[in-house]
Amino acid sequence: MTDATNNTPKAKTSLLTVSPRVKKRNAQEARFKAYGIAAVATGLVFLVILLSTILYNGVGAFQQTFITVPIYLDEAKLDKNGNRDIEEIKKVSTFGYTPLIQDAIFAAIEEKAPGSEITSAKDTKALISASAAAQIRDVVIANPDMIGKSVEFRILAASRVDGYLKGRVTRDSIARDKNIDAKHLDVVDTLRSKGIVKREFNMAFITGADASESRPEQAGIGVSMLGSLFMMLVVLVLSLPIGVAASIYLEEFAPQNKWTDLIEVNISNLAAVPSIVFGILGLAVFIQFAGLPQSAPLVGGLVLTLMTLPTIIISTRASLKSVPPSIRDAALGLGASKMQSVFHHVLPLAMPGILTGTIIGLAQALGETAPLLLIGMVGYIASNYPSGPISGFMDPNSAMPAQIYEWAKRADPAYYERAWGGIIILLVFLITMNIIAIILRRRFERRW
Amino acid sequence: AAARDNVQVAGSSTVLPYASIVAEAFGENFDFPTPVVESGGSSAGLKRFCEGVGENTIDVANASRKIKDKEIAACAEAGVTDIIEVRIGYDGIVFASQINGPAFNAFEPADWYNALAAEKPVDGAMVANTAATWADANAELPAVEIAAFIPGTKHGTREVFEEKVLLQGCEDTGALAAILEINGGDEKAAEKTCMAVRTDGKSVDIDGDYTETLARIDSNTNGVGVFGLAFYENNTDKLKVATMSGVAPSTETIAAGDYPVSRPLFFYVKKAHIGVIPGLKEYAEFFVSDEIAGTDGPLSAYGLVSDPELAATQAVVANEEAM
Amino acid sequence: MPLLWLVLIVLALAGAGYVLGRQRAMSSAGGDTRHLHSLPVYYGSNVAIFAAMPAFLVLAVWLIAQPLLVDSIVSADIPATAVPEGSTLSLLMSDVRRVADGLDLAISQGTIAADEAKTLRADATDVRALLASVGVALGSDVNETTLSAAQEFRALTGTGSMAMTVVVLALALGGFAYAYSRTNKDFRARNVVERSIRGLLIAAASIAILTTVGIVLSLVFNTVEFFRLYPALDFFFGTTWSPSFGGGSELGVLPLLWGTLYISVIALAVAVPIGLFAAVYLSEYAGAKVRAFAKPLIEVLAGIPTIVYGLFALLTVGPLLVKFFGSGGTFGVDWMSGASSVTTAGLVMGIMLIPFVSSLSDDIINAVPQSMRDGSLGLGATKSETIKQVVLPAALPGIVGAILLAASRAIGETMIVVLGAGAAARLSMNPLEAMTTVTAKIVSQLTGDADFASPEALVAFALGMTLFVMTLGLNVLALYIVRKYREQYE
Amino acid sequence: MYDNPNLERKVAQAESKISARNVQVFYGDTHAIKDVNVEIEARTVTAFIGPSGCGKSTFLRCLNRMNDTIDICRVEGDIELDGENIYDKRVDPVQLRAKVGMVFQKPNPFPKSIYDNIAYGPRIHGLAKNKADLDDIVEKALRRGAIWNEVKDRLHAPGTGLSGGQQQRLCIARAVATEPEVLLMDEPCSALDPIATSQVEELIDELRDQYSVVIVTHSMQQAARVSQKTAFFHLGNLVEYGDTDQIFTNPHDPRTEAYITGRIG
Amino acid sequence: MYDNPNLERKVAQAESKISARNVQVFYGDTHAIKDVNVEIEARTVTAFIGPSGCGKSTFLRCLNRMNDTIDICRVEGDIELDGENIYDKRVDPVQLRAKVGMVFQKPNPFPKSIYDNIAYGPRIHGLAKNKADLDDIVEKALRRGAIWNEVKDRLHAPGTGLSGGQQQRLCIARAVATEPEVLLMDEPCSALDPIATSQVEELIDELRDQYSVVIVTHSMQQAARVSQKTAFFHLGNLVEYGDTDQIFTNPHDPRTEAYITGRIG
Ligand SMILES: Nc1ncnc2c1ncn2[C@@H]1O[C@H](COP(=O)(O)OP(=O)(O)OP(=O)(O)O)[C@@H](O)[C@H]1O
Ligand SMILES: Nc1ncnc2c1ncn2[C@@H]1O[C@H](COP(=O)(O)OP(=O)(O)OP(=O)(O)O)[C@@H](O)[C@H]1O
Ligand SMILES: [Mg+2]
Ligand SMILES: [Mg+2]
Ligand SMILES: O=P([O-])([O-])[O-]
Repeated sequence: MTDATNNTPKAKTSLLTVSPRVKKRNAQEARFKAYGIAAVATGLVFLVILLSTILYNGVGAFQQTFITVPIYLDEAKLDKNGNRDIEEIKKVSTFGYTPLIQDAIFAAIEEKAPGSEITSAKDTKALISASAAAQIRDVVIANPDMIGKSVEFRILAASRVDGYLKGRVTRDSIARDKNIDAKHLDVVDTLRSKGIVKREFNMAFITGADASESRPEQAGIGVSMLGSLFMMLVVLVLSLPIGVAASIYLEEFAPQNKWTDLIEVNISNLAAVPSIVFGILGLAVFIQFAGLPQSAPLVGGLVLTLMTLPTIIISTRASLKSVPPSIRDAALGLGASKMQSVFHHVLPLAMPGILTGTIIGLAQALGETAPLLLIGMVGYIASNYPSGPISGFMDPNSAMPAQIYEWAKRADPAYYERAWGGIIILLVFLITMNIIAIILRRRFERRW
Repeated sequence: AAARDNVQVAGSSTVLPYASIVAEAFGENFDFPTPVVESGGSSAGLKRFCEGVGENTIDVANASRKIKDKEIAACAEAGVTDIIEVRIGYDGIVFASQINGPAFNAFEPADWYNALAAEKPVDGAMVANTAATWADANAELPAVEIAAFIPGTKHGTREVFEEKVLLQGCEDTGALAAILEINGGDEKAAEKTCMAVRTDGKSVDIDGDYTETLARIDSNTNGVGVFGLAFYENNTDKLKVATMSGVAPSTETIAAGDYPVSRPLFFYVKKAHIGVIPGLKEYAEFFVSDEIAGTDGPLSAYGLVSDPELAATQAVVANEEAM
Repeated sequence: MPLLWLVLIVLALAGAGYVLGRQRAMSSAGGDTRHLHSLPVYYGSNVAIFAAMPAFLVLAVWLIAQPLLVDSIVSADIPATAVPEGSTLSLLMSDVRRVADGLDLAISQGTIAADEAKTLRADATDVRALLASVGVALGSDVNETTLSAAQEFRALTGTGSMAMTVVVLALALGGFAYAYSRTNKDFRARNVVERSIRGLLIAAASIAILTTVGIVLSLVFNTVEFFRLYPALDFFFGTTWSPSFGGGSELGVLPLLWGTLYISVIALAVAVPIGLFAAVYLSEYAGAKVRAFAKPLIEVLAGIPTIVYGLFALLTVGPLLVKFFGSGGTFGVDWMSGASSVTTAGLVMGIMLIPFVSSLSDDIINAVPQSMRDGSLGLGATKSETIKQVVLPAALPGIVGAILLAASRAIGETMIVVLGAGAAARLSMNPLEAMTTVTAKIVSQLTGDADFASPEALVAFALGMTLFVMTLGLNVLALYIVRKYREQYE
Repeated sequence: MYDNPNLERKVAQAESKISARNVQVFYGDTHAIKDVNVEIEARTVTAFIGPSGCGKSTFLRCLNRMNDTIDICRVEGDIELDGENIYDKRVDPVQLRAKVGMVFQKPNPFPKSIYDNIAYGPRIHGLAKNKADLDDIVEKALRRGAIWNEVKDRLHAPGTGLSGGQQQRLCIARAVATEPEVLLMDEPCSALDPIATSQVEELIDELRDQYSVVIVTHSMQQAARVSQKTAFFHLGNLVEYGDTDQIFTNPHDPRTEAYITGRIG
Repeated sequence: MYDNPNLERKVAQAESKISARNVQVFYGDTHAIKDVNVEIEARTVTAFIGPSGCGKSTFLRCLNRMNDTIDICRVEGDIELDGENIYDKRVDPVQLRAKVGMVFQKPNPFPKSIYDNIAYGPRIHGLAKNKADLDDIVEKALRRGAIWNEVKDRLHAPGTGLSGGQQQRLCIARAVATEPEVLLMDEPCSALDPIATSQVEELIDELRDQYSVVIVTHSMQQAARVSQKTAFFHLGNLVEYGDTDQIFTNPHDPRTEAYITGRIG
C-alpha cells in the first residue's frame, strides 16, 4: 500500500473563498432551487388565476331578484264550483295561475309606478319567472282554504330582470331582445325603489333543483349536489378499500411473475382509458345486464369507482413499494404474520401516498361528466329531493359536474353565471373532501 | 326489482331545451313524476331507444333528424317495432356575427359557398379556394378575413348547413354545373365536392355547443357563426343576425317557409311502453298540446318554430299511430 | 321476514359468534392467551366469518337468482295470447311486477288486507285506482291476466323469501356451530382468518381484471361491426378524417393519433418539469409550513372541473397565444390563425396535470430514507446534486408511475381538447394549429347525430379499441424501462 | 487471552435444539451456503464467525425462515427444530418465528414509539393480559436490553430518534419481549459501547438458562466470552464447528487457524 | 494490554487542524453536546470514545456541518478548520464537506452500481479528467477500502446487494475517493470482520500521512491501536481529551477510568 504516498496533498484552499468549481456548482444549486420555487409559484399562480376567474364569474349566482306582491287567489278561476274539492283544484294547471300573477303585478305597478308604459297585465309577463305559477299552485293545493283571499307571495323575477339588477343586462343590450323592453326596466327601477323588487341572497341556488331552459332564475344545484354526494359515497366506500386491497395483494402477496406483470400493465392501462369508455361499460354491465335503474347515482358511483380504481391502485402500489424492506423484516422476525406486518406497519407508512392517490382519484371522479352521459345522468333531471338513503342511490339524479356542464351549454346567459356558481360549490365540496384527507395524511407523514 | 315509475327520455341536445320545458311543466301539473330527459345526442338516444323494450330501456328518444331506415331495422331486430314518430316543430338555423363586428347583414347561400368551399371550378379545372376575405366571396360583404365557425361533423346541423347553404350556393353560382362538366356528370361526386369545406383554418368546426361558438365569436371580431334560432334570441345583445336569401330568421318566417335554413325536430315513442310506463302517453300528448307547442306556448316563446301541422301530430299521438 | 331483519340477525349471530368464539378459545387455554395458537380476536373473527360469510354469499346469490326464477315461472304461465300486439312478454312482466309491488305497498299501508290481495279480481275492483291511492301509478288499467300473474308473482316471491330466510339462517347457524366446535387452543384461527382476508384481497385485485375484460367486451362487438362496414386498412393508415352524414366518410385514424400524441407531449412537457420541480422543492427545500400549505393548494388544480380549464383555454390562453403568434402579433409571425391550437390545449392540460406529477412524486421522494441523502451530502455533494443523482433515481419507479398517470389522464381528456384544440383532425407539424385527439372524437362520434348503425358512429368503438391497444403497448414499454433502471434502496 | 468465565460453567446436557443437515442456499445462481451440517444445542450460546460475506447472516436467516422473504433465495436441505422440519409444508413460518426470534444486523426499529416497538410482539402473541401486564413486559424487556435507564422518560418518543447503539439495544429488547425459545442475533453488539456490550453479553448468558442463542459476531473475544459452541464459516462452507475453547485454542482446520491467528488485538 | 504499534511512530507536529470551542448542540430542547472544547490535530488519528448515546456521532456531525440537515438540530460555539470558522456565513457547507469527508454509522450505499457509488464523489468534484482516470480513482479507492478483490468482478452490480461488512467498506472507499483533508468515521469497523478491520485500520494509519482522521469507536482496543489522541465523551460532555496512551494508562478523570476499566476483554 504505497500508492497513497504518491499522492501530493491538494493545495490548501480557504473555506471562506469559494472555489470557481464550487461557485459553479452553487450557482447550479441556486438555479435548481429557483426552478423549484418557480414551479411551485407557477402552480399557485395558475390556481389563483383560475379561482379568481371562477369567483368573479360565479358569485352572482348566489343572489337573486325577487318580487314581493299580494296575489288575489280568484275563486272563479281556481275553484269554479267553489266546493274546495282538491281533485278539481288540481285540474287547474299552472297556465291557469299565470293571469292571476300578472294581474297582481300589474296592480302593483299601477299603484306604485303610476304612469308607466306598461298598459296591460299581459305585458308584465317579461318581469316574472315562469316558476311563479307552479310555486303558487303548490301552495294553493296544500292550502285550498286560501282560495278567495289575497295572499302575499315572494316570487322570482325573470332572469332578464335579475340580470338588469346584476348589471349583466343593460338598456343597450336589450335593444333587440324580444323578451323585454326598456319600459320594463323603468318599472323595475321604480318598484325597486319601493322595495317590491329586491335582490337577495339566494338559498335556493344552493338547495334547489335544476330548472328548464326557460327558467334559469329557478335553477339550483342542491339536488345534484346530493346526487354527487351519494355517488361519492359509493366511490369512496368501494374504491378506497378495493384499491388498497388490490394493491396490497399485488405488491405484497402476489408472486412476482408474468401474470402479475400483466396485471400491473393492465392497471396502468386502465388509467388511460377515456372516461367515456367507462360509461359504455357501465351502460352495458350495470344497466343492461344487471338491470340497475337508469340515471341512478348508484350506477354513476359504480362507474366512477371503476374509473378511479387505477389511480388509487397505482399510487398505493408506489407508496407500498417505497416502504423499506427492513420494516417488514423487523415485524416478520418478531413472529408477525405477513398479513400482520402489512397491516400493522407497511400500510400506515404507505398511508400518505394512498391518501394522495385518493384525493386525486376522488377529485377526478367528482369532476367527471363524460361517463355519466351514457348512463343517463346528464340532461334535465329535475328530480325532487331523494326521500331517503335508498332513493338517494336509486332514484334518477344528476351530479354537480353534469349539472354545471349542462348549464354552461344553455342559451340564456343567466345559466352561464349559474354554471360558474355551481363550480364554486363543486370546489367547496372538493376542498372539504380534501381537507379531511389532508388532515389524515399529515398524521401519517413521517420521514425515517 | 322495483318498477320504474318515471318516463325516461334521451337523445338530441337540440331538442333537450324544449323537452326540459315540457317535462318541467308536466311534473308541475300532473301527479306523475317529472320525466328524466337526458342529453347525449340524437344518435346515442336512438341507439338506447333501439336497445330493446323493457324497463331498463328508455321510452322516448329525442332527435334533431328523422330516424334512419337502418336504425329502424336495428330497432326491429331488438324487438322495438312499433315506434310513434312525433314532429314537434322546426329549428331555425341562423347566421350571426359579433354585435360590434363588421356589417354582415345579408348573406346568400352563394356567399358561403364562395367563402368556404374547399375547391372551386375555374376554367374547367378544380382549384383550391383562395378567397381570403368575405369581399372575395361577394363584393358587397365587408372586406374582412374569413373566420367562419360552423357546426362540426358530429352535429346534424352540419348536414343541414351543407345541403341548404353550401349545395344551394354551389347551384346558385353555377359551380355545380361546372363541376358536373369537369367530372363527366357524376352527380353524387359533384354534390360532395360542393359540400366539401376548406381545411386551411378559415372555417372552424365546432364540436361543442352554441355557447362555444358564441365564445369564439366574442373573442374574434370578424367571426361569423352558425346558431340555432333559440340560442340567438337569448343572446341578441351579443349577436347580430344576418338575413339569408333576403329573409330575416324568425319563428314566423320559418313557419311560413320563407326562411330557407331550418330542420324539423322529432321525438320517438316506444309504443310498447305506452300503458306500461306511467305517464308516458300523457307526456307525449302534453308535449304536442296547443298549450305547450302552439304558437303562444312556452316552446314557441323560447324559439321553437311551431309546426303548422300540429293538429295532425296531436292526432298521431292520441291514436298511437306507429310509423 | 324483511331483508333488513334477516341481515341484522345474521350480523347479530356473527357478533355473538365473535364473543363466544373468543370466550371458548380463552377458556380452552385456561384464560391465558399464551397457550393459544392465535390471538383471541382471531378465534372470535373466525366464528364470525363462518357465521356471516357463507350466509351473506348465499343471500346475495339468492337475491339475484330469485327474481329471475320467479320471473321465468310466472311468465311461463302467461299465455302467449295474453301478450298484446306489439308488446313483449318482458314488458307485460314489468307491469306484473309493478302491480305486485303496488299490492305489497297497499297491504303495508293498510289499504287492503293481505287475504284480500290474494283474491282480488280485476273485474270486481278498479286495481289501477286502488294502486294510485297508494302512490303507484300504472300506465293502463289492469286486466285479469296481469292481476293473476301479479298474485302468482307475490305468492312465489313470498315462498321464495321464506325459503331464503330459512336457508340463510340455517347456514349462519351451521357456520357458527362448525366454527365454534372447531375452536380450541390449538386451532390455527389466525391462518384461517388470514386466508379469508387474502381471498378478499384477491377478489379486489381481480376487479381490475374484470374491468378490462368488460371494457374489451363492450367495445369489441361494435368494433367488429365497424370493420365490417369500413375497411380496416383505410382506418389504420388513412391520413384524412372527415366523417360526413351522407356516407362516403374518410375515417383515417392517423391524424387523431398524431393529435393525441402531440397534445399529450406538450401537456407533459409542461406538467412533468413543473410537477417534478415542485415535488422536489416541496419535499427537499420547503419548510414544513410551506409544504403543508402549498401541496394541498396545488392539489386543488386536479379538482377544478375540466370545463373550467377548457374555457380558460378558449377565452384566455388561446387569444393570448394569437396575440403573440397570430398575424399582426407581437412576434410578427403568422403561425396561428385561431385561438384553438395544440399548444393552447397542451399548455392548459399541463397545468391541470401538475398535481398528478407533483403530489405523487412528493410522497415517493419523501419516502427515500434520509441516510441516502446523508451519504451524498457527506461526500460534499450539493443538495441539488444529491437530489438529481441519488434521491430521484431511488424514487424513479414511483415517479414514472406518477408520470404515466398524468400521461394517461392527458390521453383521456376531452373537454380541454374540444375547447382548446378544436375539432378538426389534421396532420401537421405546426403546434399552433388546431388538431384533435382520439378521445375527443370518441366522445363526439358517440354523442353526435349520425345514424347509430353507420360507420361514422361505430368508429367511436374502433377508436376506443385502438387507443386501448396503443396505451397497452406504451405501458409495457414503461414497465420495461422501470425494470431496467429500477434502483432499490436498502 | 480468552478469559472466558462461562467456560467453567457446566453445560447441562448436549440436547440438540436445531439440527441442520445438508443445507444449501442459493441467491439466484449464487451458491451462498454450501452443504452445511450443524447441531445447535439447547441452552447453549453458539457463535458464528467468519470473514465478511461468508454467509453467516444468510445461514442465520435460514433458521427462522426469514429467507422466505427474499424472492430469489432458495433453501435446500433439512433444518429441524426440536425434531420437526421447519421447511415442512405444514409448518407455519409465523409460529416458527415466534419461537425463533431474530435481531438484525442493521438496527431497524419501527417508526413508532419506543413503547410500541417493544409492545408489538407481546401484543400480537397475546402475551399480556392487560395494560399493566404489558407495561411490565415492556419494562422488563427494556431492562434486559440494557436500555431502560436511557429511555424510561421518553417511552412515547419515536424509536427512530435514538442513537445507533440505542436503536440496536431497542431491537434486542424487542426480540426478547416475545420470549422466543431460540434467539438469533446478527452482530447485535457491533453498534454498542463496551458497557452496553457487556450488558448484552450478560443478557445472552442469562437467556442461556432457558433458551438457545445463536450469535453472529466479528469479535473473536466476544465469541470466546459468550459462546460455548463456535462455527466458523468460510466462502459459504462451514469449515469447523465445535466447542468454543477447542476452536480458539486448537482449531483442526488450517483455514480456521489462519482466520483466528490473522486476527489482531 | 494495548499493543499499539503506532504509538512508537513519531507524530510529526502538533499543528491544529480543527479546533472546537464552547460547542453546544441541541436537538429541539435536548441538550446533546455541552460546552465541548477540543483541538484536532493535523496528520493525527483522533478517537472519540464513550458510552452509547453520549453524543459522539452528534459531535462528529458538527465537524462537517452534517447536522445542518436535521431540522431541529442547533449548533452553538465556534468550530474552526485551519483557522476558519466553519459556521461562518460565508462558508459553503458543500466545500467544507468536500474537505471533511464522512463515513456513517449505518452503511448507506447508494442504490447504484458499485462503480458509480465510488465514482460519485470524484464526478461531482471534478477529480477525474477522463474515463480512464476515473476508473483508476475507483480502483484505487476500492483497494484502499480493502474491498477491491471482492468486487472487482462485479463493479456494475448494485452496491446494495453486498453483505453488511462489504457495504461498510464500500462506504469507506467512497469517502476516500474524494480525497478529503479530514476524514470523519463513525464506527467504521463495527460491521467488519477482523481481517477487514485490520485492513481499514491500516488504511487509517496510512491516511494519517496526509490527513486528519477522526474515528468514533466502541472498541477500546481499536482506539488504542489506531489513534494518537483520544477524546472521552460522557452524557454530552467532553470529559477528557489527551494522548491516547495517557488516556488509556493514566486517565485523569474518574469517569474515564471507570469507563475504561469497566470494559471487558
Ligand atoms: N439479497 C441478496 N441477494 C444476492 N446476494 C446476496 C444477498 N444477500 C447476501 N448476498 C450475498 O451472499 C453472500 C453471503 O452474504 P451474507 O450477508 O450472508 O454475509 P455475512 O457473512 O453475513 O457478511 P457480513 O459479516 O459482512 O454481514 C455474500 O456474497 C453476499 O453478497
Ligand atoms: N435526530 C435526533 N433527534 C433527537 N435526538 C437525537 C437525534 N439524534 C440523536 N439524538 C439524541 O442525542 C443524543 C446523542 O446521540 P448520538 O447519536 O450523538 O450518540 P452516540 O454517542 O453516537 O451513540 P452511539 O454510540 O450509540 O451511536 C442521544 O441521546 C440521542 O437520543
Ligand atoms: Mg451479515
Ligand atoms: Mg452514534
Ligand atoms: O344533439 P343533437 O343531436 O341535436 O346535435
